[in-house]
Amino acid sequence: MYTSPLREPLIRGNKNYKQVTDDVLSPMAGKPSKYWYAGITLAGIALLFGGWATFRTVFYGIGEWGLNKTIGWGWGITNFVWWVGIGHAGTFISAILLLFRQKWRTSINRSAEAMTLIAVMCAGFFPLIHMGRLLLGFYIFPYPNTRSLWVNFNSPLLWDVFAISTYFAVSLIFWYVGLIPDLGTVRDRAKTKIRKAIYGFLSFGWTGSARHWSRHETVSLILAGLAAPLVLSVHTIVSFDFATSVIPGWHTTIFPPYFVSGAIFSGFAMVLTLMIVTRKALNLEDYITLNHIESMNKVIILTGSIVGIAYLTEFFMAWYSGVEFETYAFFNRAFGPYAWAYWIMMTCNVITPQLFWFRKIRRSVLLTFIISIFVNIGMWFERFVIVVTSLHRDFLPSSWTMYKPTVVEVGLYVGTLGLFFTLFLLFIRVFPVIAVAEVKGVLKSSGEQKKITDHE
Amino acid sequence: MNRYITAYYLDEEDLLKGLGQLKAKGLEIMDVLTPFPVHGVDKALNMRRSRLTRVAFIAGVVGATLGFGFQAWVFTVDYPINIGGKPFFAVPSFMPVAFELTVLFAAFAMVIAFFVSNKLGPAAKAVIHDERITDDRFLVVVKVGDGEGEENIKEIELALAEAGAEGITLKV
Amino acid sequence: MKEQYYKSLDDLIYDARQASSEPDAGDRKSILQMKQEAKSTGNSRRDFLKLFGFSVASAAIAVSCKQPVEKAIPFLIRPEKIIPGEASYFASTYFDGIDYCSILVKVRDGRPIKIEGNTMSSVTMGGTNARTQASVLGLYDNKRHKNPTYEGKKISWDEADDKIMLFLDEVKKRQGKVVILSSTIISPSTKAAIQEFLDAHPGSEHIQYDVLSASGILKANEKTFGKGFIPAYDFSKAELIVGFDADFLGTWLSPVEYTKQYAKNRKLVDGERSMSRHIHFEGGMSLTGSNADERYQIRPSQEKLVLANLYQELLSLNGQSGSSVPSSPVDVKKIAGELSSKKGKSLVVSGSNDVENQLLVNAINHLLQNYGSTIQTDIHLKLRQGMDEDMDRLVGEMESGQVEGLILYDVNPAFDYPEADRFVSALKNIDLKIAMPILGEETSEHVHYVCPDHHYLEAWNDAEVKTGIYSLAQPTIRPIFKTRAAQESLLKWAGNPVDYHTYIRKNWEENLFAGSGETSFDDFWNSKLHDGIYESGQLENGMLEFDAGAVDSALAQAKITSGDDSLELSFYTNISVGSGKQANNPWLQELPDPVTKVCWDNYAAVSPKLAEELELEDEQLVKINDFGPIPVIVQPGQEYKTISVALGYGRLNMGIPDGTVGKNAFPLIQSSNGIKQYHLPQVTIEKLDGAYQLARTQSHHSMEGRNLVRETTLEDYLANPASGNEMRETIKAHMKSLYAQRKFEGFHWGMAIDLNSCTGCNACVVACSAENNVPVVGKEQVIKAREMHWIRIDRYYKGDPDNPELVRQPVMCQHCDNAPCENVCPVAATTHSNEGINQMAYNRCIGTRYCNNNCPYKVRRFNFFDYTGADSMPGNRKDPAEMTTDLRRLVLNPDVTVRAKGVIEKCSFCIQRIQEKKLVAKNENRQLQDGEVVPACAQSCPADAIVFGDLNNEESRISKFFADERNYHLLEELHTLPSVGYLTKVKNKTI
Amino acid sequence: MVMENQKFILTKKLSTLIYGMIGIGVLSLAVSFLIGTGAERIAANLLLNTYYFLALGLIGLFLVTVHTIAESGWHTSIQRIGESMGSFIPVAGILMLLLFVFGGLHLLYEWTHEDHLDEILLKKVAYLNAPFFYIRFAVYFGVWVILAHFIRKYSLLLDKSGDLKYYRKFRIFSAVFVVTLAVTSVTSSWDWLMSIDAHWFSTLYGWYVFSSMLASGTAVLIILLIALKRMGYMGHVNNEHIHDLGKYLFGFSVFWAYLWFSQYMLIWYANIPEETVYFYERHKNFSTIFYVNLILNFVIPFFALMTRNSKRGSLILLPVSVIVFIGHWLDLYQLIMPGAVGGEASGIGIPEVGITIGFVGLFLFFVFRSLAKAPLIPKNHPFYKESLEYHTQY
Repeated sequence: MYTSPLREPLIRGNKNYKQVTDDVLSPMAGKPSKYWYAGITLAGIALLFGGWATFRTVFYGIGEWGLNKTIGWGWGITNFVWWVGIGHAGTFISAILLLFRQKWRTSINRSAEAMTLIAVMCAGFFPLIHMGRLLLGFYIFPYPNTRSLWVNFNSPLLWDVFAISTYFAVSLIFWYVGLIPDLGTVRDRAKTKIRKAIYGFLSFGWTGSARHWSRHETVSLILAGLAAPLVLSVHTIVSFDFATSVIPGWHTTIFPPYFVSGAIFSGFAMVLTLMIVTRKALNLEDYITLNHIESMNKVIILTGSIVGIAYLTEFFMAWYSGVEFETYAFFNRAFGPYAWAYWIMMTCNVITPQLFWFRKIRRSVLLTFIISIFVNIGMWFERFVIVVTSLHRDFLPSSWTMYKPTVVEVGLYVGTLGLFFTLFLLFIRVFPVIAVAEVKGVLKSSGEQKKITDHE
Repeated sequence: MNRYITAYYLDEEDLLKGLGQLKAKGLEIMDVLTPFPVHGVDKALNMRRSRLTRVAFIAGVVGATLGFGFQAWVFTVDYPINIGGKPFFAVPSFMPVAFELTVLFAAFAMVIAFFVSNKLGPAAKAVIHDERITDDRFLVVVKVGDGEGEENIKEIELALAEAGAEGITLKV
Repeated sequence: MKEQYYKSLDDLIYDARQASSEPDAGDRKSILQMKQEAKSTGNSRRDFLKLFGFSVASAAIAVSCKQPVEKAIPFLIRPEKIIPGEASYFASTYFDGIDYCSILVKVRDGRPIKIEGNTMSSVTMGGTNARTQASVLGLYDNKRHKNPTYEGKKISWDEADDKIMLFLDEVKKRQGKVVILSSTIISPSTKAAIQEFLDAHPGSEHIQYDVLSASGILKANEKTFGKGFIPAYDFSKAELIVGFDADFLGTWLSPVEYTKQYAKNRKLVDGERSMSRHIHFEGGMSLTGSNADERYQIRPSQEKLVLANLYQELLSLNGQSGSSVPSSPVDVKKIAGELSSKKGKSLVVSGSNDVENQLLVNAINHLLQNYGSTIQTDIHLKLRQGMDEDMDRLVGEMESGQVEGLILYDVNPAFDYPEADRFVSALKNIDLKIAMPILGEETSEHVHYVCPDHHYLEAWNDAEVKTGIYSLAQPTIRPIFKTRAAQESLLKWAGNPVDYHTYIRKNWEENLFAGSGETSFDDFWNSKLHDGIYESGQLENGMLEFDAGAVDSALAQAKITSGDDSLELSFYTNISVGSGKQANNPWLQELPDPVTKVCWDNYAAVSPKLAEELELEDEQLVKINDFGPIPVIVQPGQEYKTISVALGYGRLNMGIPDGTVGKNAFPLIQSSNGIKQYHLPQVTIEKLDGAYQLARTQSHHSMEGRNLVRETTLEDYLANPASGNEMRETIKAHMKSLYAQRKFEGFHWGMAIDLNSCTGCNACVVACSAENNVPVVGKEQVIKAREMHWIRIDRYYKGDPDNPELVRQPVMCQHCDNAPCENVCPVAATTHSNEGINQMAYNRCIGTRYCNNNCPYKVRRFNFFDYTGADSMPGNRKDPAEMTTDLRRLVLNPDVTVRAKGVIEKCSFCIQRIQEKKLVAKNENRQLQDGEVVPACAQSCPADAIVFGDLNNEESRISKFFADERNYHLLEELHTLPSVGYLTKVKNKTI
Repeated sequence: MVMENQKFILTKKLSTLIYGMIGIGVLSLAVSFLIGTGAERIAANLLLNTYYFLALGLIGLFLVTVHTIAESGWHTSIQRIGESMGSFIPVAGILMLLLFVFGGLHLLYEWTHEDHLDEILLKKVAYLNAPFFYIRFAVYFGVWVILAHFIRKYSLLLDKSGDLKYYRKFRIFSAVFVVTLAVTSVTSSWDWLMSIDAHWFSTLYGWYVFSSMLASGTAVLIILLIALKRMGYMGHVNNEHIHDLGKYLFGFSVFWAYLWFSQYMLIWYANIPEETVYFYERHKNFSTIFYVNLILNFVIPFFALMTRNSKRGSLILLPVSVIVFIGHWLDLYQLIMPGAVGGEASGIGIPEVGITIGFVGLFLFFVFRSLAKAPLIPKNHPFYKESLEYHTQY
């Protein structure tokens, strides 16, 4: 297929198919490095911290958190939305970029999807733990019971239950269906019997038959078609949690697309953070190239700018509405007691990503890494600003309060970070971090070797 | 007793060329095993477009109907409750869950159909003709019937060789 | 008949309306009918319960008192109507030495659980205050004395009596002096008992000691009328009220009575077009001052100057001339003019304990011809009879060894006597010291015998609060501990071992029956006991003559100076803790002050200007003279150089379990001419290092220009009844909904709050806590803004922080018909009833707090911890105020679920009361009457500010309130359609 | 057969048709006045059509620029159509300016009635006042026209010389245009459309209008492409390109429905009068259009374009595109009319149909004129060859 000379190769180093297989699968063989052990130890400690915080919350109650009569949601829901947002990149990359035929997605979709699944797990933890009566949490499911009670289908929180679980389930099967051929590759290259048996089981009997491939592609495509609106719907429904309310700063119609955009924004930032480390650690620089990083940075500018426009729109409308509560809520955001959080959010989310307009910065691994962390921080603060500053001063000044997290809340957050990194570190040990078959599929059209032959 | 003749290519472009030649000779190719999807193989093998999309569509319709219908039934028939003064038949409120169930049903039905139609699954056993299929080899499988004589087999092997295939082997 | 499932109680109990309109009503079984059938068929379980309920065994078991159950019915009166599971109400009297209230006691299964106002009393007229409401909790206080003791050791009553009587006999032989030191006694029978004791022990004396003294008034009246008494004030007759540091709506003399009277004259409903005008002078911001139409800030020491000026102005307006006085810090010319135009229709009162001040007040009232109209001298208020000098004299006598025996009855001078140390050391000179307290207190530590008295809910008693106005108190539970009525003890020691019940009966038969005109004493007694009150109509001996000469001569001697510029300390008591008597009552400790919104502590209130000068901020620790460290509250409206500190705090081991709440300011009180003065001039304040966290339920004090409390002036109101509420029409015109409004077929409950009546006294808050088992969460949780009150009184300052106006607004669940909270609950734990009530199903709640977030009124409360012990996990209870001990739990209302950890709760419009009254009406086969259902808050309100009823009934009072042009809904522009309405606040002021 | 230097020639027949349409428009306008149609209604119709066709122009240019910066290969082949659509932007600007200056502003916008502004509108005077309105108007059109000019200029220069330096300039201007449009499309929709219902506000409004125009613009692009193909041009465009445009139409229709639902559901749910008043009016007096809008713009394209084949040929795609084109005209109608004209005075009759036909003619006139000015195929575009070889498996 003809490719314009302007296009840069997506896979460097003049690879052939065998090399691709070896490069991607090699980290799975052999012993983990000491960095890996250090990482998983740190993550494990964080996880223990989270376990302790979970115990305190469940046993003693939500009073262990810094919430009060006015502020019913604090770090818990902030973290929930943050994690869900992060959990948007993977499916976005594999579904929407697939539909848009962006070939660069092939090198990163596998780990981005894994990251998505783990992030959604971390996210799902918070709505559970934030319940005052976690042990009765099953009330949320519409199951037949002796009281003939169902659930409230009007509640966005209930929609969340359906959205998050559907999202997790569909993302999981999407990820796994994509993984099956690669698991076949792992199986066929397994040295030990146990590995062969395990991967044989996991690979579901994959043979690489043309018929399988044909249906596999159809399934991938339709799943992408389903996952694309799904990924939009999830953060849309998360945004409904806030937007359906009457609370100034929460109730605003722009939330659905703006949340989705913010989610992709933060998701890409997290993918960048992880990938920049992973490509270095696993020697995958030929697969996750500067072009990949640049492409992701472009998505970051796009979504970051959309988020920025949404911030400004909200701010303008708060004034334009002529509604005193709205106007005050936004004035309070920018100049009230939590103004610092607002300006951190503004700086990290609106200003820093604009640096990516410069090609030099876009292609600088170090700067990208730093900015991606900034975006992660900024997006956390965005949720914090939305959740806390809207609640802490709403309609009746008599009830205005302040909120400060406790060590238990910090513990829960750190705990999910621990869970996230633990699972991610395990993932890179047991699964191929790059979609081998998909990369091979674009190797000819987008690999370096093709370029060379073309220009000869 | 089925017998197969397998031969492999090292490059998908050679494979496609070879398949073209074999097809021209009227050789019936049972299957082609590749490490990644090679476009054009489906045409060479005269494969039909997959009907998995229909499964997805039907399941999606079922999911949507079920999702919307269940909510409507609960709120209007089974146990109508005044919640915030909202109408019992609160269509906008039913949309999110109905949508999620549509996607859930469609996705799962299709993936299940995919596994079933491909006979893939946790317990499925793979017939591994060559372990390098999943790495860098493009394998062509030609089925040889019970009644086929050695001559025919030779002929097939020759045709394969002419089409540039390597490692031609007869498997039982 | 088709089998049907009941989805709610409403299905089961179809309401009385339908029943009465349907002919076949009798065919259906109501829950009550079924109940009665079960009764007649002799259900053994029910019988058991009945006995169990009657026996008060629960109470006895709970406190592990091994009293044998001797009687099936503990009530010593005719059991009128007792059904297990149904409450009985007994009329009684609350008097704690300071506050008086005629009450009804709600008794469930042998346990008094709630105090309600007695509407038959002409004094309190069904009103209560916070302390009265909270007093029921004192019954179940583990810090009560549980049996007589001798020097801390448990002894039996017989032993105590023997020893005490032995000693008393010896003293009697020597003609030694025994003193009974009590708080003011308003009980005629108790007085008789004391007299009997005094008669039996010649040379003995009875001294009344008031913590909060009114000696100034008594002395002044002695001078002007020749008799030391407190007259009957009638605020309802006063069109112009001028108050000087008299917190008559909160703590001064008879606040419930005065609030009733005051509120009556502030209402602009039912066609009323006029209201009283209230001008107030004070140093600190009091509850009363904050309700005034005009408020002037003066230092306590300036009061005399202002009064003298006012007097002079009035004299000159009257064409008389007086002596010249230094000019007043406040221009009183206008006020004098107003007053003189309201002769006989005005009232000037002062809370000062300075005789000269009170003389001036008397002179002013005399000049204004208020005696005989707003002030009656032929009816005396019997509260606060103590003379400070008597107490001082006693301490002197004790020190010099003249007193051999001291019986302390309902007093705690070791805590609240200014020179408590002196008193305690003087106690050492006494040979026999007996205390008859209810609760453990500081003084009993220093006595020989503690002979504990009954809690008032366990005891018989009577009271004459005002001349000719009697009330009775009857036991509503058998004594929980081995206590004995103090009167019985005294009578026994006087050699008349009679039970007090008999004694009262005899006393009434001899002294009151005659004038009643009834024929049978039993009938008389039973009817008075039923009513709780007896108003004989008898007066004191004629109107007393005002001696103007005495005033003039006294004033001629008075030193009236313009004073210096030094700081002054002003002492006050607040509506919750008061004098400190109920300091161990968690409901009261957690009750936010109506002005500062602080609870669980006292503090020094300073003016914003002073705070700026001294660089003080809220919670900064300071020292005032030697008093401190105490945290500061910067109080808008505080007089520049006045610092206010609440009394009644700092009791040892009272309050938070075994802790001390606040700082005791009593030792700072000084006397002038033998009379305690509740202010201290010339103090110094010193800023200390560090801060002290105060628990404050409201941290933002401005309305931010929002239309939350809508206000107008009387003038504007008369011109346009909707004034201040003009936006309502605009808002109503824009009320567009995207779906049809639901109709409520049967009842549609609603509540209206007249902001003009509400004084902010907080009685409703305690009443609600008692009725609905609202947990007490303790100081630490209040600091974290987690108080649980279902009703709160929002307070906002307006205008200049140095001299702000203050508005209040009681806020509870608004029961919105378009409730934002209901929509978002994922499990439908909060839904709307078919009677328009926003209901909360605790059992269904999983605690997402989403409803609370989406409530614009922030009235939902979350159980952050296991405050009640209802959680299934053991060992995680958080009960800093010890509200979940077995004893304290006896106060719980069994009709209201105790909420577990992790659920949301909120105002239910007292749905249990609605259901109860519906059942009653159904059972009597009649319609529910308007006004029959009264939620706890409305019942307790001394200002009748809360009206509750059926909005579907066009004739109901609530419908009339809702139709009033002053009516509006809080945040109505959100289209939440609240079922609670507010009537605009009208201030009688000229701008 | 690809004729790389093929140029579009406006035939006599076609130009007669276009002039006829313009004639119908002018005639309808005149008739509308004669039959006593309210001035508000005529002004509203003129606003509707100037805005609608302005937006089509902007979207045409937006599709060109956004694909340019996204380095999309396939779109290069149909780039000229989008560019030509952009040629209508200045025309719309002039028409709109005339409309506003000659009384339209006062007729359409309540906030211009400075003497009787209520409390809420008084708060907005800082933004909603005529001078500032015109300043913004000038800024929008100034920026759009200038950028459109340079984009077209470098596109043609690139085509002539094939010099990549023009390609880079083309890209830079494209990026600037996309960013500018992201802001101005939102604010201009507030100014011209949302401020008709001056009390009402919705933060999503700008994006909602944009999504509506995006779907409609895509539909018009498809219609023009198929029309050109039927006239014998654009031979290099195959089913794969059309398939992609079909997917766009499908996707944008779903996206529009998503935004519609988001905005409606949130307002319905919270039910706060300051917001519900908007839909209340539309429920009450425009209920048919309210539902027809959803059917035309979501239900029909969603189900019709769901299958692969429907997107790969003109058989279904063309009628659906026409429906979507009409649907979004109706969408705009129900954005404008309830506030500007009201339930009683509005309707769909001669003014609506006739004036719209006139605008279609006018729009086509400028598009075709622009198409005729340059070769239909940007053969020197660096991605052009990719576009030719373009095929996709899905």
